[in-house]
Amino acid sequence: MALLDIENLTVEYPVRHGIFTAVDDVSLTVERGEILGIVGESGAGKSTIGNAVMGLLSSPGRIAGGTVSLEGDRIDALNAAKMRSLRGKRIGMIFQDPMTSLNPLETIENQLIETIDHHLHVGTAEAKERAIRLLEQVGIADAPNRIKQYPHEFSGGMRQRVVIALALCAEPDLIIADEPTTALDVSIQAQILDLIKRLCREENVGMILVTHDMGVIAETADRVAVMYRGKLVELGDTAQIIGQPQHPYTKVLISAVPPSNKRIDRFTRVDYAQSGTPPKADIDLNTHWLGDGPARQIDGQAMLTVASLNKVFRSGGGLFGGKAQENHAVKDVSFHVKAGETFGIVGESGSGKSTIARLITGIHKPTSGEIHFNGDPLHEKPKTGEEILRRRQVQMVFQDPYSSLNARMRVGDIVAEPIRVNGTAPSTSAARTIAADLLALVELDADAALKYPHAFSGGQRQRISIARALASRPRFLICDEPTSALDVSIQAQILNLLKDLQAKLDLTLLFISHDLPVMRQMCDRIAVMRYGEIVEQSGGEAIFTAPQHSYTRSLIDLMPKFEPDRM
Amino acid sequence: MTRMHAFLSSDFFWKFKRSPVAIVSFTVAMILILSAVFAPLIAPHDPFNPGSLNLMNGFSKPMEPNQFTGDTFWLGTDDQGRDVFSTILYGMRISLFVGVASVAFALVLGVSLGLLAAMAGGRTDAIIMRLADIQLSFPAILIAMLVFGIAKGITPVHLREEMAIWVLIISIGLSDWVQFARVVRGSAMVERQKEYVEAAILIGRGPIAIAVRHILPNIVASVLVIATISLALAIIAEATLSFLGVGAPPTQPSLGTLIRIGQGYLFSGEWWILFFPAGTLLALALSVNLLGDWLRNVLNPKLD
Amino acid sequence: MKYLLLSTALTLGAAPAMAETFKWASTTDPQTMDPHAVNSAPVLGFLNNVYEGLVRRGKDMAVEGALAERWEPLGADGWRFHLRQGVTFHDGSTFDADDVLFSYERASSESADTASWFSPVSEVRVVDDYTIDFLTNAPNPLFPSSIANFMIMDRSWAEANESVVPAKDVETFATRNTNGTGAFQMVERQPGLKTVLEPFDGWWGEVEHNITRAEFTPIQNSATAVAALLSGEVDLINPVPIQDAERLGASGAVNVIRGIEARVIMLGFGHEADTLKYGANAGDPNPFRDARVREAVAKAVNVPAILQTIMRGNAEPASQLVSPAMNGFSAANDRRPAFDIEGAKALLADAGYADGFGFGLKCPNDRYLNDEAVCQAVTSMLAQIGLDVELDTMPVSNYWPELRADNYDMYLLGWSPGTFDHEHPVRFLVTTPNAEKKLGSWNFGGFSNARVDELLPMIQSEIDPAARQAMVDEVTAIYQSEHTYVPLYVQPLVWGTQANVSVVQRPDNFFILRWVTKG
Amino acid sequence: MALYILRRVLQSFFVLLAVGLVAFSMFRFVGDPVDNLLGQERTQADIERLRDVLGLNDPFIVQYWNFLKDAVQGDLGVSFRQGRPVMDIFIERLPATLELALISAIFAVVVGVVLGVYTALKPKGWLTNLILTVSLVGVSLPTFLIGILLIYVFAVELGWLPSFGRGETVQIGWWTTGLLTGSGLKALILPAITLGLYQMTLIMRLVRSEMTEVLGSDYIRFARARGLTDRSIHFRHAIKNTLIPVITITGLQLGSIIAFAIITETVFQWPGVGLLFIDSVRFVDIPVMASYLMMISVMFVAINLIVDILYVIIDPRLRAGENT
Repeated sequence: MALLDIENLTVEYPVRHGIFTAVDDVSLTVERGEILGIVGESGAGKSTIGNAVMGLLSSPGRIAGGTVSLEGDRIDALNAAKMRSLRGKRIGMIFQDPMTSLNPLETIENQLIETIDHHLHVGTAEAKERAIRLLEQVGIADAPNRIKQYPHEFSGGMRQRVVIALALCAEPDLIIADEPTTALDVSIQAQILDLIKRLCREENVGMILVTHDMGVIAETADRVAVMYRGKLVELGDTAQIIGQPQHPYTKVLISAVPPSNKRIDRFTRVDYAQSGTPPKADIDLNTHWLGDGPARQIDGQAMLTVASLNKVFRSGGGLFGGKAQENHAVKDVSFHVKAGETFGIVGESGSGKSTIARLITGIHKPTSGEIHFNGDPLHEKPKTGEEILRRRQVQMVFQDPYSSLNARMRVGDIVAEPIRVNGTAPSTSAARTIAADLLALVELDADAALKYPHAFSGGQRQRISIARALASRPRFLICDEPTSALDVSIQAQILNLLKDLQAKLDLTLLFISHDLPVMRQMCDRIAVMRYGEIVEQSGGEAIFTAPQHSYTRSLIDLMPKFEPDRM
Repeated sequence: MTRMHAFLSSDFFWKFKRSPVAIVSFTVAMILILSAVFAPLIAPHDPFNPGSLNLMNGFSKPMEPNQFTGDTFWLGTDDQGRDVFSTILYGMRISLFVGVASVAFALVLGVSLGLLAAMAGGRTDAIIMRLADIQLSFPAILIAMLVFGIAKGITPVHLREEMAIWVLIISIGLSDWVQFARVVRGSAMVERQKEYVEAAILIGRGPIAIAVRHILPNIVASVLVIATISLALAIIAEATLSFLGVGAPPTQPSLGTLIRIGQGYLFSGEWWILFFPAGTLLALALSVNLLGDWLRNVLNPKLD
Repeated sequence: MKYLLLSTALTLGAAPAMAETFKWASTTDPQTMDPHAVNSAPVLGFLNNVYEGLVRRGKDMAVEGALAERWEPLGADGWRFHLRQGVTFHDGSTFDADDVLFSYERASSESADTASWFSPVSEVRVVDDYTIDFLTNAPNPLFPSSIANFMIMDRSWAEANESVVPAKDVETFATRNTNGTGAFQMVERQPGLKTVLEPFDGWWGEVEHNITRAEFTPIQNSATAVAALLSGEVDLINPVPIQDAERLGASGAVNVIRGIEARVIMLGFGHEADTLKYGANAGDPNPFRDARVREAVAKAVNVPAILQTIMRGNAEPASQLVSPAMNGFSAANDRRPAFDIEGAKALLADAGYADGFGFGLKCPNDRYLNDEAVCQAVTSMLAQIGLDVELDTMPVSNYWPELRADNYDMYLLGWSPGTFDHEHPVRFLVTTPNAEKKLGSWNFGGFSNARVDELLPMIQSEIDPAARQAMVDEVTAIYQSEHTYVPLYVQPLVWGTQANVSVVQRPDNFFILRWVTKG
Repeated sequence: MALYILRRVLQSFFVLLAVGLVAFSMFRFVGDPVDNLLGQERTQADIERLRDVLGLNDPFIVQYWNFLKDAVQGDLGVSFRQGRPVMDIFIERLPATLELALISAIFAVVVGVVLGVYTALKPKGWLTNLILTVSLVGVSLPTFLIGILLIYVFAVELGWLPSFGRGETVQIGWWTTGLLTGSGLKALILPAITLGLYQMTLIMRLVRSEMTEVLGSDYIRFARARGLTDRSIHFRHAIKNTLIPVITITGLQLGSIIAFAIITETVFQWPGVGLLFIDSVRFVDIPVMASYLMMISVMFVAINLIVDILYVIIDPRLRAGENT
């Protein structure tokens, strides 16, 4: 008999226009000591399954059909009290974001002891013993002292360990981990995944690992359930799913994941999600508006040069002074980008890679150092009108497709704004037609121009964002984590689009990301950053094949391996 | 599709249709506001025209003929023989005008200062916020009284009658701009960090254009909610000031002045002189408050 | 500022006043206990129970002996007072002529508010311990009655407590402590909250009251006072808001005592002003210089209507600047212009204002009973004859400065003669303003009539009542025909008491404890 | 921390100066005190002399300066009206106001928090909607009107409670309290409610929105996922996190309670400093007005400061913040 047995589970959310079926007739089982990965893109309903099992469906969601059984006993219809006695005691849960999962006002000790004592009734003293042991178990050094601390005194990774400890408090039989590592850096992610795996084996508990990250699945799960729009499209062993996917969606999914072990020039068959064929716009640069403007550069020449760049942020201080804190975000960074190439900057959060982008675009002013773009000193104030216009050739595609578009402007206006502001089009109507062309160029329907951003998905928004960048007729395009907020299939489309545009428009790209496999697919040359410094830079493949710096090496080792051809 | 159609199919309108509270309070507010605006057409008498008053009509009971003149008034008359119903309509006009104008004043002042603080930052920000502190370290009602005192003092003697209302507006507005400034500053700070602002900078938008064209539209929800709630507050503040004797002149009474006059007769049997204006004030403020409350829930902006 | 203080009502759960304790409430707290520091009705009225003068006013306002048993004129030179013997102050020290001399010095000192009472006095001479002479510059028949509120203080006590001179800018011992010869002595004083009096056993007079303890509480808000009265928390309130008087009287639980106050409410004009200052015609020549216009105003104001509604029939119309209860009331001129719109319009037409004109009326809103309402009523009544009035009402503390600065075209004024004699308003309101002679100091409009100026000194020094009255009648006739002021009505006096309380109400609105009986 | 407090005090000092300046520049327009001090037989000469004595002929800057000079020595001057040191008068009147403010603050906080928590925990219940709607009535009427109506109902119609005053008070040193006598307590009820109602509503709504937000937070969901009881989740984890932001607003509200006491005290004839202030405005008693305004802003500033400090003490994150 399976530890967890889900049969024909259907979860529904009544919404304004009828009923939304989040989970549609899903059946699956979890055995003790087994890790079942549930993978899928946003809106696939993977998290909903976990919440349904826990009885924590956010209102107005409800289980509309099917059964959930824990070791044979049905738990989908239990009353609140019974369900509560189950939570934590028999089913533990791990949330995505460790920063917000802990009560900031209670010490770790209190939160652990409360949970332990609540379930095991062992008394405070005993509970504290166990608490400390748990912390040690999840790999927190100096547990007896650290237990007295508050959550904010722990780093993200450490917090996630505490969260796991809390989930394990009452020695549950089943653990549901909902994107447990998504909020963490690669290096931490690896450690947490190892921890989860180990605990699973040692304690012989069953686990549902919900994630969108195929790499994580490949590394951790025994079996994989692939979800698409609430339906379970394929269920099988990890090797099989990744090696020989059967369902077309799975195939698309797999093919969309950037392989960590080799470079492919293009992602194939990423159109499962799309309905119909997008408008293919071919623009003749010799005749089109997009074509004119300042003359192009000969490829291979250095287009952007950054010399011993420094940036120090000061925070605090006010009208009456007060102590200001300093943060040296960028330390003595130098590199150059050749015309026509794609230069990558990779690094973990807080490594300063995004700051560099904002220094180049002039959103931040450098503390010291020089930035030259086609000879213009970007670190100084522009002197002439032409120089200002030349600087517009540096444009940017942002990370968050939701905050990077002004929600109160129509898409058409968003794209046309640069044209109007810079007066590069003869008339407003002309600007509007150009905007339409650009939208078509990024494969959006013609009526998109009239809609507001909220009408679009993340991927489409990213396309709009690109179109807006193009509206300034850029030569140099900075892509700051352009796909980290997107699902893999969408990511593949965007990456393809970028490659196409680069070829078509002869763009030079500065590609910033934390995602090594993606970097491998995109970049000709890569710089690795840590704590604001560039530790290593060399040809794209070289970084992966022959990493020089120890930090680079550890990154390469720790990144989740996703190698379909090896399976 | 037309804007109207867009609005009718919007979630906003959908939620509105499903909220009896919203519908009722909106209707009540509208009826009151319209009847105030069109008071001259609706009101049977013109209480602001002294010539039309007959003192002997004073203290007529509602719906009963006056013992001397035999005239009958729906809601009775006050001590001056003014038809209470008409006076309420005209009074509500003044209350609303004062309320709306002072909120508008506070809004313009607060929003611009708030935006300025958020965009400029540094010393400018610090100074503006200190200013707000000073303002806050002093109860609104006292501020209003102070300003009223000063303004009444510095306005040329022969202009006072006309000035009274404007002085009222400014004094209420001045005591109210801070919360606009604070909220706008707060939200603007948040918006300013968003990437669409960086994009705007990148394409060469100046700070003012960014503040007005990009940030402002995105924080309009908070402003709207505060404005609604402040409207109710302003109307009440006007009443309180009138009660303290620094409100609208008795010859052109606002609801507040009417209540102030009426409360003198609460125990002498002429209850209607107090209760009808008070009821109107309650209906007005309450419906506006309920609307604001509903807006807050629907638009759910982050008010500090 | 009546409306500053809010109407409230009947309160229960408060312990009913004990039989022998008498509690009363009035709107204003006497701002000081010093009988010479402030010359205001609340202070003098209250202190009349604690301090005594040489003379005092009886239930009928007639002047009678107090600390002086009798007095006679020293020909034309002044007055001699024979003091009562065996009188002691509350602290036990005995009263004699020296105390009177001291009190005179104190009350006429520069920092004393009562100095003006003694402007006619040239010298005060102590004859013996119980005889004292007040010498006057000119014959002064009214002198004794004019010092009815001149209260005698003990020299030794004042000197011992460094209160030799009254003061406003600092607190002296006498500001919060008393030592009089009156029927009651002060045992507790919480300024603004509570003042407690107890009968003075050593009092020389005959005790008519049956009170063992009296508590005074200021309740600014008269309607709150009504509540307190109804709930039995207090035995007497002054005033009862006139709009509440009717119901109170009807309730039966309490008595409403109505009377006529000495105060006459009137409209005043800018007689000297060349131009109007307010309203539609600001800057145009001042029509009120024309007596016909002033008369038109007099005819256009429907006084009976005001008394009927705003005053609820509690007040009497006034024909002149004093009420009939006052000495020197001119019965010969007891006629006021009848309400006559057409007549008023005709007068305006004569004066060349057939289409009326616009001007400004200044009015206090916390000084007289329903003053603001009255002004509004006047505004609408004048509108009937085409006068477009711009009414500006304000607290009295803004009002007097405005009047002194001549910021008005027309204004409302109430006058209560301190001496209860017709001469008083004539001196202050009608004679040509003259600073050093201290004449016409409230004649804001600057009305000037040679004959009146001529008559005033004669009136002041005329001994023969008939001759004097004749002159007063003449003055009255003059200011009536000139319509110097438009007298409207005599302000009513409305007190409320518990049914079992009997009190005496005098037109000066003083509340005299020693006439109170309870139960 | 010390530096922070120092900075705040410095700022507060400027606030005070500003307030005082505004106040004094305004007094000229309130009216002329001398007419209230002199009887009707006063002459122009008397008026001038008194104006001199009271220093009213000096430019307001000078008056302000003199006031400050004495104020720093603890001398607030002598009331024009009562001819007594303002300090003494305040000491007599302050207890009444502070007791009233305290009681209504307690009322506002206790009821506000309780209702706020309830409405947050039962967002759908009919009682919640009732509470929310009715509470709006409290902020839709001017305080003075609420006062009148309460008096009308509970004092006039029902006759349960006194309509004005403090009832019997007991003297404890210089402090007079109404808290120790039956009539004193009864007399407190209506004014306290009138004064506290507005703040109560604000606090309630604030608590509600904060609590709702907290209840939606991850750590509450995680607490549920750990199977903790609702009681522990609501009253141990949620409330604490809710109250932190509430403290700031509440603190400021306490300040405005004392300020708004002006109106309530006027309505209920409550013998506190608020009533004193209104009287002083009426009689243009400049020393009293100035001192009152100063006192009010000192209180505000002090409360703000205390609140900020409290804030740091309660929230471990901030505590850490100022250590590092």
